Amino acid sequence: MLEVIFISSIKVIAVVVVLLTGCAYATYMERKVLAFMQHRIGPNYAGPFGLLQPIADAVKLIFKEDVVPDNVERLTYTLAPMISFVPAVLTFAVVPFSSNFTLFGYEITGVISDLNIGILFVFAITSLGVYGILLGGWSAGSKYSLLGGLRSSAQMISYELSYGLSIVGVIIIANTLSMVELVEQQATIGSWFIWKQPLGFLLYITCAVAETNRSPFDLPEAESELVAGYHTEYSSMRFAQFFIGEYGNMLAVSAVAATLFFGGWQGPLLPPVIWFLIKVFCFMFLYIWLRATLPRFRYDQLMNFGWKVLFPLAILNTLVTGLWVLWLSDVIFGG
Amino acid sequence: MTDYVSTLSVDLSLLGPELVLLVAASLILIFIPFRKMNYLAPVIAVVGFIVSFYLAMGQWSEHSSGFAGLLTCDSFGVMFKLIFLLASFLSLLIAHRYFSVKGINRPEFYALLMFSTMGMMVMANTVDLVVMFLGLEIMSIPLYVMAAFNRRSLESNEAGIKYFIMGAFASAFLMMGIAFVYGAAETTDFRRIVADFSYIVANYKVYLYAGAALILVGFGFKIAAVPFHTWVPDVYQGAPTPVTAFFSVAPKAAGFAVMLRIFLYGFEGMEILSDVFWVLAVLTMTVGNVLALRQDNVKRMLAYSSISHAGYIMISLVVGGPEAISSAIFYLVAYTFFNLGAFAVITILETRSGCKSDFVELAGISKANPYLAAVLALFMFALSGFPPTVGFFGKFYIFSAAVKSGFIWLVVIGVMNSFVSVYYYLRVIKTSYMDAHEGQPAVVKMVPSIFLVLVITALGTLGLGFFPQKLLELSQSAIFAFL
Amino acid sequence: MVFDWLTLVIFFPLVGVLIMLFIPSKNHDTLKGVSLIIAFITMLISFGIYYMFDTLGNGMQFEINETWIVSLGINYHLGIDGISLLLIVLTTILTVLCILSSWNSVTVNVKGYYISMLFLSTGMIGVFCALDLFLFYVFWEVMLIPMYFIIGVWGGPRKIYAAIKFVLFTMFGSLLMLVALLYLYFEYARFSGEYTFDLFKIMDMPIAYQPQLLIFGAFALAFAIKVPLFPFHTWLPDAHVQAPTAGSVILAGVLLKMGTYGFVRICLPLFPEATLAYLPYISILAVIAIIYGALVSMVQKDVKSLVAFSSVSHMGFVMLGMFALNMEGLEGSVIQMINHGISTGALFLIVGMIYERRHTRLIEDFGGIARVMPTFSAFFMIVVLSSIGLPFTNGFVGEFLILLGTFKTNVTLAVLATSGVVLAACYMLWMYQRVIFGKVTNPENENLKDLTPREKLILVPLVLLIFWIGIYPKPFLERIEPAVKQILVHIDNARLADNGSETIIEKTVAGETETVDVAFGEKEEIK
Amino acid sequence: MIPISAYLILAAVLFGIGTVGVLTSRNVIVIFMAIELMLNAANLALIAFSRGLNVLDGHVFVFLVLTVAAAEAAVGLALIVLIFRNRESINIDRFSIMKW
Amino acid sequence: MNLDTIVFLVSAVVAVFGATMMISQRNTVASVLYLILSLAAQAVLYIQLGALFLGAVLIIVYAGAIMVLFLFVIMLLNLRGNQDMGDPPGPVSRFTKYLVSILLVIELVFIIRGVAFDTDASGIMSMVTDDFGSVKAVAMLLFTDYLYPFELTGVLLLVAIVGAVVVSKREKDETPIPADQASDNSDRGTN
Repeated sequence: MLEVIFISSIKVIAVVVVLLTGCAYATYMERKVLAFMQHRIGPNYAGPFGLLQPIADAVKLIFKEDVVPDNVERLTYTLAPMISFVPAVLTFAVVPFSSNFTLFGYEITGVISDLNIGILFVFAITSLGVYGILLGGWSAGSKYSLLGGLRSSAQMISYELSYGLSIVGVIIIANTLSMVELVEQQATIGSWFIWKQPLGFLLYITCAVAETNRSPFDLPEAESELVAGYHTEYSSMRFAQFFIGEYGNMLAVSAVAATLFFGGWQGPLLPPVIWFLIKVFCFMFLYIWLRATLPRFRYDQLMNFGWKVLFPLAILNTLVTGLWVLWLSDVIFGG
Repeated sequence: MTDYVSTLSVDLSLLGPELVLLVAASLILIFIPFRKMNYLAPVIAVVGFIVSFYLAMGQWSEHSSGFAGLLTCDSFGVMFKLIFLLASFLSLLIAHRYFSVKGINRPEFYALLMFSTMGMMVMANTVDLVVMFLGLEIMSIPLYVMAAFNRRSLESNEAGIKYFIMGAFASAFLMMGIAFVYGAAETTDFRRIVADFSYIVANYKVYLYAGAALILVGFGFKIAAVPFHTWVPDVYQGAPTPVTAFFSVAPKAAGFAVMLRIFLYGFEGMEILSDVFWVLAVLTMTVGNVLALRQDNVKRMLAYSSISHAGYIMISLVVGGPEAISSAIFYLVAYTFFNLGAFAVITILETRSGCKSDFVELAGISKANPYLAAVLALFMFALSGFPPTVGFFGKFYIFSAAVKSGFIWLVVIGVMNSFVSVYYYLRVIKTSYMDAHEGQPAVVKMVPSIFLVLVITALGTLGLGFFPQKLLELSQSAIFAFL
Repeated sequence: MVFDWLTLVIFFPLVGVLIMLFIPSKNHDTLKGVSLIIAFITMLISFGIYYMFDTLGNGMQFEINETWIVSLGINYHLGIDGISLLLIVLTTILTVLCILSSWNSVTVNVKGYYISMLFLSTGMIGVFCALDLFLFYVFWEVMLIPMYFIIGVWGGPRKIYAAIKFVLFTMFGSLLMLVALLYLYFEYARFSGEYTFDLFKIMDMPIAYQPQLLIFGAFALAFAIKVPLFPFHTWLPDAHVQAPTAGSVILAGVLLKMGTYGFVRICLPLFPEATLAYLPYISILAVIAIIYGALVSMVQKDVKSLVAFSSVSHMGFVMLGMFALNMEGLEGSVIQMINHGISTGALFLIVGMIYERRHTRLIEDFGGIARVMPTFSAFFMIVVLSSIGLPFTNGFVGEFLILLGTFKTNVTLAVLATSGVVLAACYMLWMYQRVIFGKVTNPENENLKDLTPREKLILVPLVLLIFWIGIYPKPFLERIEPAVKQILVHIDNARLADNGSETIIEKTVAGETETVDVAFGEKEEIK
Repeated sequence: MIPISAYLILAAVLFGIGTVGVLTSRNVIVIFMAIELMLNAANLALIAFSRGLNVLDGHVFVFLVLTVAAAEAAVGLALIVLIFRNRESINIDRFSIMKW
Repeated sequence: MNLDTIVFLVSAVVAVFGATMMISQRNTVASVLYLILSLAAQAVLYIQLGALFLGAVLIIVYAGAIMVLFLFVIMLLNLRGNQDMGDPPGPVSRFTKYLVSILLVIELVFIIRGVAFDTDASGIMSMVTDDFGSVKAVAMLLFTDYLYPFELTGVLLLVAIVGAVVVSKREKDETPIPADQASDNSDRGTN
């Protein structure tokens, strides 16, 4: 019993550390990649190739003065950054990062917890992320924040439907909700669900970008209109928490995308964990690429796109998949 | 996998009337973006109601159930389907003119009306508590919106929110009650509850009784039984008048349909219920009547009067047995006619500018609109139970069922209440016929839709009063399900 | 298949209503004409029935029994005996006269008024014809509606109060009657297995003593309010005084009779034992009504309210005679119903005529009318004498028979009642003297015009009737007699049982008593 | 093992708190939330019963109730927004053009 | 005092605490947060009772959607801090309300206790199979026996959407309520 708890704790700590580092270096990656895309160099002072830049940023943020404006709602103002940060971390509780492996004689599973409703858990947790933004925007008592918060919550609620529906196709085909089982079903590249659910994947990735408030759907923090949106009034560590939350979320949805559509940690030659990280960072690259390429949507365009394009497509995808499975089963098993 | 397919094959013909309404409502919704075609909405609704009515009549002799027994199609349910359709149809006709005058003639209203009616049909056509609950919600949610339909009127807004809060509150009670019944009986299907009743009572009596009590509270709110009636006057006064007309009849009928099923079929074995209903019925009648006495607004007065009418119908819940059930059905049909008629008159009077249906505004209408005043008087006499209107016969039938079972004192209280009610109903007639008024009374423009409503309701009120035989037979055969 | 005369006479006025609905409300003359013609034809039909009526026939005549509401055993059962016959004829005559009398006095909402009048006459005739209790109740209630309008719309200054009071009082009683009626209905079903409201069938059922008392009470209350018997009379002065002339006439002439008719038709034959039990109290109340009504009349300043209170007194006579429960008393009682209808109706008409001229009814405003309006005074005189009960007028026949009947049963009451006659003479003549004789003190009275031909036409038939009944009452009495005998049979049976032994009733209906007790036991529990 | 009744008592307490909230609160939104709490108490009871009886019907009911709650929330909040726009208050006592 | 009991006690206390705080807060946003807390605790209890699927659904639907909607509305109305809540109600009406509610709780608790400790066979949790409360098992029921109510929920949601749109959608030609009417606070009608 104690052993199990100990191993689990170690796993949790490891995952959290990797995650936080991942977040930090995601920022570095973003700056670097963007710079290259724009024919700039990017951070290059701190350390070789600017590799220590994230650490320098962290130190700066930690030691900065924590400015709290006068007319904030104290409780929620304090809670909001944490709320936005925690779900991102929690998501990884059910994401399998590796196959089972043996370390120091202990058989260790490649996931913190294999819930049989894994995907539902992911959705339950990510759906809570909106609170951070909402409360942060509201409690700061600033117009920009409020508008940012409102926009982002409306956006997240709108896209959450399509987001959820987009993976239903995968679930129907896989006939399971467990993330581990999902990965196991995609042992070879040919069995990746991306081939069976191309539309589902496109929908998923589009919604994921919107869910994480990333460009081109980054209206809640549109600098040109709202200064910095919901975190306008935040500074120092609180700001950092929001920031980590955002990148954490990006990593989370990327991890889920990799798991659902690209076989998770499955891959030849390299250790599973590496495969997993490669896939995740491919998606991170995609995010940055999108940011560098696409202009920002207008708010009404965003809402229209969500409700009038993505949502019907998601329903259609579900319907077609369902019919397909039904029909197929009839054909194969003889009605 | 194949199992799913085989169990999915269900007989949709049992759902015919409901589906027609659903399709018609959806059609209306689809047409909304095409603004020029919005005038079609009432037409579609009318056609939908008529087709649905026709289909429902076809189900009369059909006694079957579908969807794993959750949908029951019996004459009792069909009877109520017809009542709901009639009430909705008439309300729709009433509404059209009023909404045009008030500038809120939006096609969504007709869709909501049809959805609500569909919910009622679902409620009445099942013996499963959970399905009843869902039907109730499908009925109620459009009602909340309809109450607030006049978005620019503060009264209407208030009516909407008050009705909503009370309705949701009642739903919570209902759901808790259903949970307890489920806990006691392991099912929410009344056929099974009835079959195992003695076993359940022997083992889980307390759960079952607590569940029944909570359900009673929930439906008490819905049918506005005292002491759960406090929302009624405000909602009735604030909501747009055609909506009030609808409220006062259809949801009430639906509530009674379900209560009759639950308490006279499902929980028939609970003796204590009779006593509880006895008290509730007396309270409902009396409080409704006494408070109605001192109202200055006709809509509000009619609100209280509808409470007291619920009290009369509750007598049948006290009494139980086939006579009482058929008398309740009869009364609900009758009530549909004369109450909707009364509201139709009030509605058309309200199309005069600045009219809020206060009593004083009725003064002099007998001069300007003699026929309207006469019809209003007819409905008032029916409400107060004067022969030869059907109002009298309905009360007579209910009271006779009660006397038959020996509830003489209940009947005495009932007739005394109906005696009290005479005072305020006659006040309407008094104001319209006898009170002096200043200046030239405004002549109300009659429109075909309201004219049709008035003709139907007046003929129903008088015709059924003279010749109730046919309806009696219908309502007596409608209780087949209980036997 | 016999021709259904009763249905015709009941519903013929409704034909008029239908016709009038299609006449524009501006055409006053057409409306009046149509309603008069319809009422007149109705009267002729009732005369026809009168002549076709078999004076020797026992039991109901012109009987019609059709099913109406099959499921509940409610029948459309009509039939008349002598008592009903006379009341129907009285009703139709008074309706015609009322329509005539309102010719000029009703100016607002003419259409509604005449529709109400015709509607009212349907209700009244219906009550007198109905032999099914449900039907009876329906007609009983229906007639409230037009009366409410007549008082409330075309009445005097306090019309609204009077109208609602009238309706509420009547409703109160009749609703209790409804409960009792339902009880009877189920009691009979338990007794015979058949569901019916038929008066004669229910009459055959023995009812246990205790419930009988209660049911009788409920019925009697309804009827007593209508009559009105002493403590329930307070609505009457208001209604009479505030109602328009025609309304008062109908009210006094016919509506009050519905109460007494109810006693005769339903209470006495249906609950003979209870009748005997209640007899002393009702008789005493009747005597109180006689004396109280007379005394109050004496101090009235308003002629109309004087006449109204005199009605209380006269109806007391009717009740007293009825509850003498013998041939003379009952016959007198029935005749007195007719008489009261005629003479009080005539009085109200006369008051109405003078009111139309002077727009006041206060006695002190008049005086010396005889000079200016001699014909009027003469008619007035005759009617006043008839009301007092002078020999050769109708009043005498009725009151004499009543007192005769009462003397046979209870001398004290009879003596007290006789004082009512004396008092009647006092207040009537005193009023007459103050109004008609003396000098013309009030200048406004000097230019009054005497009766117009129309008004004479109204009064002449009444005066003729006054003398006809007063001098030659045989045709009326011989029609009443068989009916009265029928009723007395029931009473006598009960009396025999009563005298034989207190317990006979219990024995004869032993089985029934038990079930009834059970029923009441349940009721007790519920309470 | 915890007896089922413990869960039921908890459900009853939550239901009661919800009732108190509805009856005493004057903030429409809080009243509404209290109603949601009552529905959830019913859900908890259903799930507890379902476990106690070892049948799954209760779970289906909870699923349905959640849908109902969502539907009610949508309409209810729309109504609250509507009345706030016109009245600038969410205090239920202020909604008294007509009296309660 | 095993793990199950501890989990239950903690969750129960948190649930009740959240609920109590929810109704006693003057700050609406705080109320929402406390309700979410209570719901989270209830979700734990669901899972403890074997309703894994519903626990997740509770969080997704309630915490993730419905309560967000609440917060959204509060923000939309910009209700910050103490709203105009008027004077506290009179002690009598307040007392009656509390009394009624507390009586209700006591009654329910007694009912449950009465039953539970009479017949412990039903009161104690029985062992359940592995897939009790799993998505598959619930879905099987939902799409076979309970297909009809499931379809009805579809209608219900459609109705709710239509209703919400009707209530909140401003017509193009809609005029605002005139100021004099909006301020009309006089009590009309009697009760």
